[in-house]
Amino acid sequence: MNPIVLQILFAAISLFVILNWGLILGGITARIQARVQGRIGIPVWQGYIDIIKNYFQRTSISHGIMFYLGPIFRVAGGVGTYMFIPAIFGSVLFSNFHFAGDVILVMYFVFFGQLGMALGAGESGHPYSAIGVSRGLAQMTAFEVPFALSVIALAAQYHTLSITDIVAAQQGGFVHWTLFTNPFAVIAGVISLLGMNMHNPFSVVIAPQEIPIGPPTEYHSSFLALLQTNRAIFNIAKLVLFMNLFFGGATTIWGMLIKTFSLYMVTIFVGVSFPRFRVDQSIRFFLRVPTVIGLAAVVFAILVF
Amino acid sequence: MSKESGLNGTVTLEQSRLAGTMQEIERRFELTDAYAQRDSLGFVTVSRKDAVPLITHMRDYLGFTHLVLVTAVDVMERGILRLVYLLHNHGLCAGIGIQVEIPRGDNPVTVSRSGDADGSEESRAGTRPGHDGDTLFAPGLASTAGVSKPAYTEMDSIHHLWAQAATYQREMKEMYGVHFPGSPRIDDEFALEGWKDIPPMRRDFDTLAYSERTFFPRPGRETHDPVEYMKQNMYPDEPTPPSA
Amino acid sequence: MSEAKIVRPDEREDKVGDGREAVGRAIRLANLDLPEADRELYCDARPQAVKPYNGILEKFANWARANSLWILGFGTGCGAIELRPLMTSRFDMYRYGIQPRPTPRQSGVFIIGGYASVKTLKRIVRSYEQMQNPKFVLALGSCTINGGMYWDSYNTINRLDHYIPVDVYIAGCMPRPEALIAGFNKLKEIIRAGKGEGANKYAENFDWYKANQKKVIRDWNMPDYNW
Amino acid sequence: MYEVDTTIEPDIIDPAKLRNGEERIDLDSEKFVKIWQGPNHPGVTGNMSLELILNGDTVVGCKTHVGYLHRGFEKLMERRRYIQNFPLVCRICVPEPDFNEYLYAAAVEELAGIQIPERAKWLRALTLEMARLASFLMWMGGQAGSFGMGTIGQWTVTHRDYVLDLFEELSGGRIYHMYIIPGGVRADMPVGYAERVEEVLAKVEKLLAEIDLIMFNNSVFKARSKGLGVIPREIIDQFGITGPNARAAGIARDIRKDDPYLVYDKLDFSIVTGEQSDAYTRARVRWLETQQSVDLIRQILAKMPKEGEIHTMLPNVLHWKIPAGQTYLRAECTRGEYGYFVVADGTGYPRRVCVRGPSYTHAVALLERLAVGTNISDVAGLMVSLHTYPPEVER
Repeated sequence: MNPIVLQILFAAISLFVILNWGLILGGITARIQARVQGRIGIPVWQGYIDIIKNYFQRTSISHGIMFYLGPIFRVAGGVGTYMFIPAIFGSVLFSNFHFAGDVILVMYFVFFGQLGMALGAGESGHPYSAIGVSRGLAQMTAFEVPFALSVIALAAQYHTLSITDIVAAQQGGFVHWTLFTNPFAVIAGVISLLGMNMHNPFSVVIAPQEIPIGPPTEYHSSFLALLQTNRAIFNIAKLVLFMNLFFGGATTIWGMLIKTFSLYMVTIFVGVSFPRFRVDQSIRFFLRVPTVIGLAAVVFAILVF
Repeated sequence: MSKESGLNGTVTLEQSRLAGTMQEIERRFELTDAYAQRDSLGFVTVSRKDAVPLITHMRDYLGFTHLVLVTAVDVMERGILRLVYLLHNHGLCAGIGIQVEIPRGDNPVTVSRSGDADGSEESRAGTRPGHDGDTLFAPGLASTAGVSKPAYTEMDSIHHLWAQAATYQREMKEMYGVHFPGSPRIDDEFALEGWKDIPPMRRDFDTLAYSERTFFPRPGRETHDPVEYMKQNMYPDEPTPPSA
Repeated sequence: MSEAKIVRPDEREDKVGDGREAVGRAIRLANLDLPEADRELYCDARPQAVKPYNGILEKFANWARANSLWILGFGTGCGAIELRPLMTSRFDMYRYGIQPRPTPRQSGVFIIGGYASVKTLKRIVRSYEQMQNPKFVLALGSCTINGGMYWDSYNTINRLDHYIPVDVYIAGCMPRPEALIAGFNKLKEIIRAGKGEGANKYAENFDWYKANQKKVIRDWNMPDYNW
Repeated sequence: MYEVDTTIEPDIIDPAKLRNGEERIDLDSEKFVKIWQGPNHPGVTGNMSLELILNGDTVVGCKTHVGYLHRGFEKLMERRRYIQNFPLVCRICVPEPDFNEYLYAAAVEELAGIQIPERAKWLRALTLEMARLASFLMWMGGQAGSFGMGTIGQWTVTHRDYVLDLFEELSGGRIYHMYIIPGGVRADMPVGYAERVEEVLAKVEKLLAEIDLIMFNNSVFKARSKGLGVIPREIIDQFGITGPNARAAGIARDIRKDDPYLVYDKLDFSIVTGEQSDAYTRARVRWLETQQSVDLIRQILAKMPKEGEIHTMLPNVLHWKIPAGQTYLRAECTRGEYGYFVVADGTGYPRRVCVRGPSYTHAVALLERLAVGTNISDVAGLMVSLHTYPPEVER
């Protein structure tokens, strides 16, 4: 078979696996969150039912072409992020379309979806959407700073912009993980992951109380189902990226599942125990301590490696 | 001094905590009636023109700084509306209800736009930007700006004394048809929307008839007069018991 | 369209009393007199009944709908107070697949929490119309059935099903969370049986519902159908 | 006369210009956005709506719209006999209906000259304190939830449910108890009730300690609530502010202490006050009052006479005519001064019943004043921190 066709087939399979893992992880973490709150929580498979139901809604309202394109961009962002990250080191099936400069492309894709969403949500004309979009973009710009700094630190440390090479450099026992070789970069990166995941305390963008519910206010039916599908993929794509950059990647599927799960638990534990920042407060937060830590990581990487 | 003692209470005004206050206001204002309901509550009746000066005096000089409520009692049989301003003195821990009787007004009169009627500096200053809605929130405002609701009678506003008085006055305009010229947002709807009937709290408004006329009563609901129904079911043979 | 006649639902059989002739008159859509340019601001599209899918596909869809009930977070009356225990750990409705959503666009179940005053009814109608088909209505408390405590009040409606289609009534004042869960289970049964067609019923009897709503809501300053 | 607020610091326009009138809030200038928060909004307590004018993220104009819950109570009460009204009054305020029951019953008793037995007084005080506890627990969840801390809400509402179970055991009703009736109370305490109350109180105390740890010591909660919605001391009387909202400003006023009703003069407690008068202080005052309420329930159970009548014999209530007169009675509910003004005209029906809920001023005049100048994200938190409850406003 033509190698590129085979690669596309493999990428599709890995995307399917990731989608399912994303939905199940959502269910599992919701149940863990519920345990903290003293509840039983949703069934693990609730995510599937919600998506099916939303695809089966009989009517949907359009607000113009951009409104359609918003979720499409979002999905393109989510799928694109994942497509360029090698999910499992050394596996042909899960290597996706990795190439020499993929970390830069992935950084772009992480934010692409939000921009597309902003256009679509703006088109809906709902003031809550507009407020949510402005909050989302402002906060996004803020958490991009520490994230970019930690990626720069990694590039300086490993002298590469390829995720595969970064993972390769971390092989051979956990002491080689970035977590131990450059802890500053990991701290800055994980804090910006909290912002990226939009859980508390950085959830003001989609908060129900402080103007419900941000950008997706007007999205419903199959639009919403598309966004939910994307959420499952994108969540895992981000986790896989961070796993690759900071926690030594994964060589088996089980390693990948365990590492992404543990990484997501950080977000969940912070999420259940904090209220949320206002958007100006979260911007101030990201531009202070995490940025300084990110700078320290860059300096550390340049000096040490 | 006490012209009429409390109907149930054994306390007279002289014995109550309000004795000093009553002496003071009796010296300055003409009270048509004054009595103590209990040790810490008294009621006085004044004429309409004395009402706002008396309230202002009590607030500024006698320490009655807390406006508890403003309400109206419809005394239809005498053709009056009795407005009750309940003030409270935190120091004495006692309250006085100031009653003002104003004509009930049986036919609605269209009053001029509030603010124009009494556009004095005082009433303007009592409002603040963004709250005298019609001047500041110019377009697209969800209020009935420019359309004045019919009023039956009129009373002087006290919105400049307490902030919440404006809300009470809005409510009374809607529920009793009492207009308070100059009170902020007096023409805005308070609780009702698009009300076309006579103000609902007036005694001549029949809420049951209105409900039956407007809404769709579910068939099968029975209503009994409790007195007759109980008698029928529990002691049909006995004579009607005497009232308590 | 201006000559729309009133269609009465077949199950309506109660005799019309004195005040109710208004129901019989034809209604006009509000933007008919507007110039062409303004008309789009004031949409006059009528809701359309959507035919269900065929056979097993609709059954599968109904299964999904029944297990993913998103309720609109609109506490319209005092019944909303029992939604909080229902949402929280004591009764935990999440385990039945019931979740609150803050916007009407995304929600499929509307819980009318008890009495609906006229002012709230207007918002109920708007929110209901913004929800997407299929949508279900759960009415709490005696007040939505026949007025309950407020049967003679001048500002609360007596029968909710004259204004929007109701799938399940939960009686009581106020219904306990357990009663609400029972109501939800009943609703799930209805949906699984394919009988939760409130939105289509609303579309088919649109004129009747509109006439009833307009009889009560006096300052009708909104489009006839607020999708 | 209240001052034009000089605290407005809008984002885009020059605040000085707004203050001296050069800049007007004109929506056509495209510098402002008008949004409605409510009635269909999770960030609004109850069913009311706020019409907000925004400049950037700052609220520059706020109008409240109430009336979504208007049922015409006061009209309905005029058409019902005195005894028929007693199941109706509790529906005015859902989170703590007992204050309505107590005040209505007490007003009728005062007008009719009825003395109630000693034990009924203690039972009434017990239900009032339990209602306070339930209401505060619910409020605490709401305050945390309005800042996005759902966990606290899950815990407190569940603990409130335990209190509701106690109510159910005592009166048969979870939400509406209809327990306090003119002449006394409806039923006596079941056997072993005090122990079960104590069990719930122990749970609540444990919860309160946890809330102290994760809510009041949480840096994000502090960042959100400190400095939010400061009520200046000088406007307390101007706006008729009562209850914890006034006490958080350092004004020690509590009707239970100043004008003791029922058995509060026999109980040992002090008035909780705060200093900063912001949302954090108000939350803290309410937290302390919740603890106080737990303590008061214990005191009541300990000091209550063990035996005795719980209800005075009334005449046939359907033929009961109350002599003409009028009275105003007040009690300290969780939000402030709750009052009933009852006018009797000598017939079997009340002439006028006017309910004074503390939210009447907190939710309208005060909220309109405090919302101006705050960030739009904080409006929900501000509204909850004033502990407003719309049905008291419109009845």
